[in-house]
Amino acid sequence: MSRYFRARIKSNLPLNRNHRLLSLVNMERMKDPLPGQFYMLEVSKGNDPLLKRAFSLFRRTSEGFDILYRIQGKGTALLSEMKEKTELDVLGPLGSSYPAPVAGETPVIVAGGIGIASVYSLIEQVRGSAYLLYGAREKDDLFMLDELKAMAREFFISTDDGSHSVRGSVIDMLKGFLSERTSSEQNIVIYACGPRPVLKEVASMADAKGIRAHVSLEEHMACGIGACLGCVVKVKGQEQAGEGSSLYKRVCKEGPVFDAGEIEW
Amino acid sequence: MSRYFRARIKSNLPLNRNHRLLSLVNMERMKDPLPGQFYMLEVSKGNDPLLKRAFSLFRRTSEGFDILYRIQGKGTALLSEMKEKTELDVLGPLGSSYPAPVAGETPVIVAGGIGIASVYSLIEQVRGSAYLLYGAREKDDLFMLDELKAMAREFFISTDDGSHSVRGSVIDMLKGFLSERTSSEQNIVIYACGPRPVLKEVASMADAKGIRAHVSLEEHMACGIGACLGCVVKVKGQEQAGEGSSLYKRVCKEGPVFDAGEIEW
Amino acid sequence: MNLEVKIGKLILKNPVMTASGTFGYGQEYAEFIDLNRLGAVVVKGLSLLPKVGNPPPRIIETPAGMLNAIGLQNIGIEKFISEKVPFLLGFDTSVIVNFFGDSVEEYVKAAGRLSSVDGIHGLEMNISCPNKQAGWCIFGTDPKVTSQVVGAVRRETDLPLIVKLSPNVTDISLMARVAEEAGADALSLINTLTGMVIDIKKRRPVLGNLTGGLSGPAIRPVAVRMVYEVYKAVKIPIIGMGGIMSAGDALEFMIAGATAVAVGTANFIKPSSTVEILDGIVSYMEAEKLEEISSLTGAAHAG
Amino acid sequence: MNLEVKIGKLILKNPVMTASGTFGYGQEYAEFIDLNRLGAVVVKGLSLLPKVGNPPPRIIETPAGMLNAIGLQNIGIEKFISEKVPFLLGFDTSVIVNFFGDSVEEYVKAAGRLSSVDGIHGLEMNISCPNKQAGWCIFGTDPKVTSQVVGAVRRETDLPLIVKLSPNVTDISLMARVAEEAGADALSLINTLTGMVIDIKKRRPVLGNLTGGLSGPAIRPVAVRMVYEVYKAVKIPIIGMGGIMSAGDALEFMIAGATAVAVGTANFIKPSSTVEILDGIVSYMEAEKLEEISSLTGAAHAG
Ligand SMILES: Cc1cc2nc3c(=O)[nH]c(=O)nc-3n(C[C@H](O)[C@H](O)[C@H](O)COP(=O)(O)OP(=O)(O)OC[C@H]3O[C@@H](n4cnc5c(N)ncnc54)[C@H](O)[C@@H]3O)c2cc1C
Ligand SMILES: Cc1cc2nc3c(=O)[nH]c(=O)nc-3n(C[C@H](O)[C@H](O)[C@H](O)COP(=O)(O)OP(=O)(O)OC[C@H]3O[C@@H](n4cnc5c(N)ncnc54)[C@H](O)[C@@H]3O)c2cc1C
Ligand SMILES: Cc1cc2nc3c(=O)[nH]c(=O)nc-3n(C[C@H](O)[C@H](O)[C@H](O)COP(=O)(O)O)c2cc1C
Ligand SMILES: Cc1cc2nc3c(=O)[nH]c(=O)nc-3n(C[C@H](O)[C@H](O)[C@H](O)COP(=O)(O)O)c2cc1C
Ligand code: FES
Ligand code: FES
Repeated sequence: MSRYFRARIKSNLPLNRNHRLLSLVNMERMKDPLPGQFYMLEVSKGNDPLLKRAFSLFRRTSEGFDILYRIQGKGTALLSEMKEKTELDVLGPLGSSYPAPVAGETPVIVAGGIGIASVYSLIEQVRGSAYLLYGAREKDDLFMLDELKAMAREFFISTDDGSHSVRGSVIDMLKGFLSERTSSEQNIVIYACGPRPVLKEVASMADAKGIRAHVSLEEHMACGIGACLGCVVKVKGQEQAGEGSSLYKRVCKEGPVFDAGEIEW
Repeated sequence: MSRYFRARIKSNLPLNRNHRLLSLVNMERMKDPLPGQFYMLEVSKGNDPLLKRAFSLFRRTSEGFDILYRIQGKGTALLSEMKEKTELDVLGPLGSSYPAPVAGETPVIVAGGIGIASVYSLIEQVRGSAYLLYGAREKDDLFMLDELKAMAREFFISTDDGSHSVRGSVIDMLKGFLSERTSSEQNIVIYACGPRPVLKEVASMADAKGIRAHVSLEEHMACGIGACLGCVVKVKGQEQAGEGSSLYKRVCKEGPVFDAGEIEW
Repeated sequence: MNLEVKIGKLILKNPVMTASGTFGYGQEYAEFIDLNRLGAVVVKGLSLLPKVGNPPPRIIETPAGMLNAIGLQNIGIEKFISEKVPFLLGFDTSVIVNFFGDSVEEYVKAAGRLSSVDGIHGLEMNISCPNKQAGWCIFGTDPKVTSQVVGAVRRETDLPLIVKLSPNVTDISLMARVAEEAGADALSLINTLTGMVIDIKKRRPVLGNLTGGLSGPAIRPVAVRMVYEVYKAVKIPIIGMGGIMSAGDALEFMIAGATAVAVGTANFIKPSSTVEILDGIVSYMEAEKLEEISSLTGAAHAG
Repeated sequence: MNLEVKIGKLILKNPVMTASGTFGYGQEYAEFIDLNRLGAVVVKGLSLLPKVGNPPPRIIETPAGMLNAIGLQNIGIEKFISEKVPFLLGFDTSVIVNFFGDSVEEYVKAAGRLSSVDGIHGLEMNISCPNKQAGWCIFGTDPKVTSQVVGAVRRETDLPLIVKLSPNVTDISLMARVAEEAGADALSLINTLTGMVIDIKKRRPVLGNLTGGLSGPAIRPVAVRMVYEVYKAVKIPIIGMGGIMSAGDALEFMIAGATAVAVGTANFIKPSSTVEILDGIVSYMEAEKLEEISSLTGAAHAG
């Protein structure tokens, strides 16, 4: 049961022009992943691209796990061309996970764009109990709506261009939700994944309202296992010389899920 | 009608464990290739491998042309994985060709291993009139035997391990052929493609007997069009300072087919 | 949209040039692209007398790059003037002649001879000689010698004088300043990094010359860094090169501080690279609503 | 078959080491490979006091390589001794500590402190600091300063002293000789080449530190060439590194002149790289019927 294993592509399904759903079959027993954790996937056999790419666990399957990804640059473009039966090197599951809500807490899950990939398995975990706020650029960039609807306590959707549901951002929805519900819902805890500006807004709203928020961050990564110190984010704290290493935390090891209040945005 | 065009893979047929027959369809009109000329094919979209790879015209087809290749390193390995409909950048036809035998000449065509790829279209051209000597490592590395047999005036085959026809090298066959036939056949002209040691032997035999020989050489190439001066071979001649550039000739431009007597082996 | 750039007193219609040694004498590529579209054609390095070059193998591919050890094979200045210049005169592009010598005297003589010829618009002095087997070529690595040879050539020619720097130095900014002070009108950087590949079966270096010059995308980050540094050190224009494969790569060099760019190894992979890069630069300027290409030069240093 | 190699008085059970900064403090990889199989573990560079490191982004991929600007973030020597050494003591492999300082005094103090600790078998002095933003780190590029700092550390420690050279110099052989004369027992080369990537949308360097160190296969030809050159210049053993991804790459370095090799960036791509490279070296020796690994060192120079 190693965190370094080979997986076989079962399917690599186009969802729209630039999103794919990758189903991997583990060829060895793997460690059980937790919601919010991620994998490093090999995207080429050669030296260019060189590094593995990071992808969140989308969901566990009976034979392995699924990845939901967006074609971003050359690594993901190569991944999107990979055919069934192709074998890949995989590292994972890696990093921290979303702490499960404790009794009495009301989870509010916020997903911006491809951020849905990271929170989907959390939504599965807290099935029925979470409010779900999901925003994307346009109708075509919204995925798994039926499944999500079935799992959410309440489901709010927005698109930047208004092509589905409410026009606006996920932040607008969260603002509305919090101003409406903070009084009725007692112990709100936010889980969020999306572009950094969205997470920053989530953090400041949560801070203003005194709500706990768990956010999942991204940084360029080389090793994915805490060795290279390449993927750090600045955290609040003492900048005095010598106390140094506490100023940065590794997204791959202490993260990707951080307490929003901890990050120096 | 450009020598730089895109071609589509029609098929990429495995012939044995490490040889493939690639059929390309030109997507633009191309210049008619001559026997002995070659193409530079793109083998990757990325930066590694970086350079195009050189392959002889195997034969002209109605829609384009065929390449017969051996999987040698990473470029040819990538090529072998390419599927039908993949599009490739192609430069060619490039370089010199086998001069057609003139009236009264008897062509003797010598192919060692994958060297058959280069002389095949010459054999088609002189159909019926050429003696063909074809040697390979083993039975499995002999290709197109029926077609060749149908086109050769006489067909001699050898394998290093004796697994097909005579055990021995193509050089042994040529030695035997020449000692037997030089008196009966008046104007022998040799055409040869194969590993460099084979060609060197061909050259020295031809020289000893006063026979003309055309050999096709290989060198690492970058541009394929005479610009980089990377693919040179040493030719006989004046080494005095200043006369310099005549000491080397470019395999991609003055070659790949050279008069064997010209090469400094 | 204005694509013109100035290299000394020489005005190029656009910033896309070819890198010496990767474009032959221009002729080889005329079949594939319209040479009239190029900002400048920089030809293969020439010496007073023809040069034989190095024994093969001269080329070996490396990860995202290639090593070459051509050994500066060339037809010599006289043959170039009689056989190649007439061809180049037929095009509406600037012709820049890359040249080198084995001594200060040879450099000076070569520059003088080339300056007397119609149809040559600029000189690029190669002081790098990365393929010299016997240790280091001092012209490009010893500041005193660099100053001497550049100064001597400067006194000999009125043509725009571009000095091409070697990246195989500790302090590229120092070399740049020395060349500027000695009278260079512009700087080209970078030439190739010296490298080696060994055949583990034969247990010998692959190249006939043992070492060769590394070019291609592999070296681009080093080249961009050097352009960035040199931009801070000198006032004269920089021609940036090293692994430019796409318009985006060319723009990196300009933003780092280059006034023009030269495309080298990419020509081997795609003979149409230069014009595609030019087209891509134009698209970028449209998308970014830029009027003047020169406004990009050194933009990374602003603010 | 004998895989043992000697680095000064230190005997490694085989020539495969890890490159500093790419293997954490060893712990991170213990889950993926058996550390007992390694010739040596070289840990992330340490300084007397902990160091914060550079602002992100710290990493960007490049063609067949990557730039890093970690800025030598580390937990400091004391924390290393108390928290990491006990873990490493549990393995039957040599532990080599990479260290650096901001002054000769700091180098000396660090070396002195490390030499007093059980379970540290060798010191690797990093004099390269490729990420120094303010121009050049003189420890690794000015021969006089190099000599001074190496000499001072030499007087302070009896442990095998490896000096790690920067490739960003004009004459690597000169730097190698200087380090040898100042008392180094061995040399490590190469550290990273300084490079930069620019974001053409933002028109700014991507890395928080602006420049970073280029590692990976892209730099291998430069590294092999430097090992080849240094082998001719010094008598002390060389530890070769720079883009080693496979056993074949490692063998290139040994044949060029390295006594041992270090695997860096490859660990990120395949955590099992080191042991696979070791297995591949053994296969090569079997195929080539070699009894002594040391017979490969410098084989390219023979005959
Ligand atoms: C913890 C984590 C989880 C992620 N989960 C997902 C997911 O579930 N689905 C999904 O589509 N994407 C996810 N990403 C983003 C994904 O890693 C990048 O889109 C991908 O690396 C881009 O590679 P590329 O070669 O296509 O792009 P390029 O831009 O060509 O990549 C160049 C370099 O930058 C790095 N890089 C570029 N964008 C990012 C980014 N956003 N984050 C980290 N590194 C980046 C690449 O890894 C590579 O090293 C995640 C990132 C992290 C860090
Ligand atoms: C004019 C000419 C015609 C050729 N025709 C054929 C043919 O019809 N069929 C066929 O199978 N092969 C042919 N070859 C050889 C073919 O080019 C090489 O096998 C191929 O380049 C190997 O690439 P690789 O990436 O698989 O090997 P690698 O060894 O990984 O290549 C590394 C580098 O060395 C070069 N290289 C390696 N071997 C050769 C070689 N023998 N000749 C030239 N460059 C080489 C590659 O192009 C590349 O730049 C021909 C070569 C030339 C010069
Ligand atoms: C095959 C080859 C030959 C070269 N010949 C010369 C030359 O004659 N003079 C010169 O100044 N530079 C020469 N160069 C260096 C290039 O002009 C250029 O500086 C270098 O290759 C980096 O650019 P690139 O990575 O785009 O190729 C040569 C490069 C290559 C690849
Ligand atoms: C992320 C990273 C961190 C590094 N940190 C150090 C370091 O702390 N000290 C040091 O001497 N070298 C450091 N290096 C350099 C490597 O040890 C090695 O010399 C270089 O990366 C070349 O080898 P490679 O191409 O195999 O990675 C670091 C390299 C990388 C990629
Ligand atoms: S990616 Fe290497 S420490 Fe996080
Ligand atoms: S391959 Fe460039 S000259 Fe022949």
